[in-house]
Amino acid sequence: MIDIVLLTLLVVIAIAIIRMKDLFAAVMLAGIYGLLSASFFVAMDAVDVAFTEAAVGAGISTLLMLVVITMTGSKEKPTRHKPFSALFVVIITGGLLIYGTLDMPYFGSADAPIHNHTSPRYIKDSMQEIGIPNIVTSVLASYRAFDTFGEVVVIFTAGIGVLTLLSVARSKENDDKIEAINDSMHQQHLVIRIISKMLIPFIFLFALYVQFHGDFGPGGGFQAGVIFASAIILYTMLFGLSTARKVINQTFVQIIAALGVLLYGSVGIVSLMNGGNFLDYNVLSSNPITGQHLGILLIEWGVGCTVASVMVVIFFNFAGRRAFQQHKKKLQDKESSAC
Amino acid sequence: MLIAATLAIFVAMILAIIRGIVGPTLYDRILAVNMFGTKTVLLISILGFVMGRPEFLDIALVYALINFISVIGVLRYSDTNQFKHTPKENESTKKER
Amino acid sequence: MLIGLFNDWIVVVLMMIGLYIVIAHGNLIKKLIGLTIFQTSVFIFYISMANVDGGTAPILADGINQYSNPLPHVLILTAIVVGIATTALGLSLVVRIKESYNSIEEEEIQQQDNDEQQTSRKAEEIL
Amino acid sequence: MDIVITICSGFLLLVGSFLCISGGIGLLRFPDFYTRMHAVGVTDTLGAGMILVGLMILSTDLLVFAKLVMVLLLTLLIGPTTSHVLAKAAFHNGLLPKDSNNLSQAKEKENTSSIL
Repeated sequence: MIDIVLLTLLVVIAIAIIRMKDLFAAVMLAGIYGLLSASFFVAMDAVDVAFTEAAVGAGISTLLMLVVITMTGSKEKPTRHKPFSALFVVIITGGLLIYGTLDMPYFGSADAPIHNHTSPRYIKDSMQEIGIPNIVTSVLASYRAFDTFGEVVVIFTAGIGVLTLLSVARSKENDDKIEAINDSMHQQHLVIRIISKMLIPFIFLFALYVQFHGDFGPGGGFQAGVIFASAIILYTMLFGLSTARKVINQTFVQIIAALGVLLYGSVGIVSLMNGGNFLDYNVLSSNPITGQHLGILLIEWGVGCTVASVMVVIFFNFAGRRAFQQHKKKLQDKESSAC
Repeated sequence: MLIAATLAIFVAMILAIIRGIVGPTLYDRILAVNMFGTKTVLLISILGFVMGRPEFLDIALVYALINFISVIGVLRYSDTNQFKHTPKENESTKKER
Repeated sequence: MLIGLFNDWIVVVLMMIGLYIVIAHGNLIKKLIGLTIFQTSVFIFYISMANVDGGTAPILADGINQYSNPLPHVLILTAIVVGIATTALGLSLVVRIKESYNSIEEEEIQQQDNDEQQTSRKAEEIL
Repeated sequence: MDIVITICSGFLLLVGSFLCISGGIGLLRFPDFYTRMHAVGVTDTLGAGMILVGLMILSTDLLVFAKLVMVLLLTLLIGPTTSHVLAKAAFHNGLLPKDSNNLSQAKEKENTSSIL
């Protein structure tokens, strides 16, 4: 019942996003959309997924889009041609897909094919084989560890891509001027600054809790990384980019991102050396269960480090590009007024 | 009672969504998003009790934190001129003196 | 019994809304928002497939026999984080496009490209 | 004892739900941003607090109780802060209340006096 209400609200918001011409409003509705879909995941018992979507869909992606909108302008120009062909394509595809759903097993039926192949084994045997109550973590970090390794590498690559596209060469003088622009903001906002100063250590602590409690409840490296990064992002937004860069050196963060992937991969190499398969943790220790615990702990650390530092690098580069553009614009204005 | 509270939160959510879609100014929308976030925190907390496994309240905590961060972010990036009024005021007070 | 397929239909509707935004809107950021909606519809599809009647979250506890399917949860958990990473990459491309074309509308960018081609062709003819 | 717990939590939950709905109606029906903000800012914190305390009474596990206390503390900290920041940002950005004749006149007077 709850899921039907949530899904209907999702459709309403999606339709409203189509109609919105103001991109700010569209991004804000997208934030509500993320919150709603995360509540849907909770209603569907997918607590780990809801955890991730809450931090990512409503937090970081909204922020990134907002930063970009401040650089590109927030008004969408109306398209000149009528979108009938697009509507035609969409309706045909949608009709075919709905025809396809008629063969699907009904929602929640326990004898659907998806529940009969590998998952019963995970549910039944994971406690004996891995020794961790959270099945999602044991599948993510042990049974399908190679898959997760691929995902971590994808995130790392995306971080490198953003770095290549947006990084600004910084000279010392340049830096000071950019700093001046940044620090003019929020100097007067005493209340948020104090409240955030109180909250930021708490967020770090909570991220560590999520990192280590991931074996017993919802959580793990991905979620902890995103939460950790969001604390740093909050600091950056309040105290200016250059202050944040002084506190957290960007080169250091980049090295941490690479080290996380390295840690993950080397756990695999060590298990190869000990005579097992790649990322087979049973051979890491004399007792298979202890080996599994050790392996999962290590690779969760790797994932957490990589995700947190890639998110921080992405945000730093977007904000840095924005400050760079503002600086350039100011210089141009000065030149034109001098003329 | 839990069901009644869930329904009430849904109603409040729908009202917030309407304000978020209609909202004439930007600040109305931010307000709607903020209220929606609080309501989501409550919904998650209550859902845990309704479904009989209330130990997953970590998610509600994350929601509360992320909601705060995103509202601050929206205010920080919503308008670039937004915080430049205060220095002007300072200047005028200085002139007065 | 119709309600049994409701989730799938909503997924199709959301997916088509995302596709429509990607096809019909010229603004690049709007296209990325559409892509996000499309992505989320796939997440919803997987997660609602994983649900079992009377099941609870796949975290083992005493006295519970029926759990939801954990495998789709794993796939989607990683997909969400990868999704934000790729969205960030797309957004950084948008920033660079804005810098070099001074516009993020698809039509204007194409217009500028065509103009440039024509001028270069004319220059070649003159040579 | 059970009956007392049920009645107490039920009462708190009901009051909290009432506050939530009234805040929503206020958000929808009030004429301008500042009044809407008043409606939401007041009812959001109080309603959330009521519902969370109601859930606390229901909880049997100590860990659940502790987490609920943390959520409550966070909402108590964050709700008023965001309201304050929002109102300040809107006012600085030149958004005036709907019935703002008196206020804008007052502002003008202030400006002229400061120029003088």
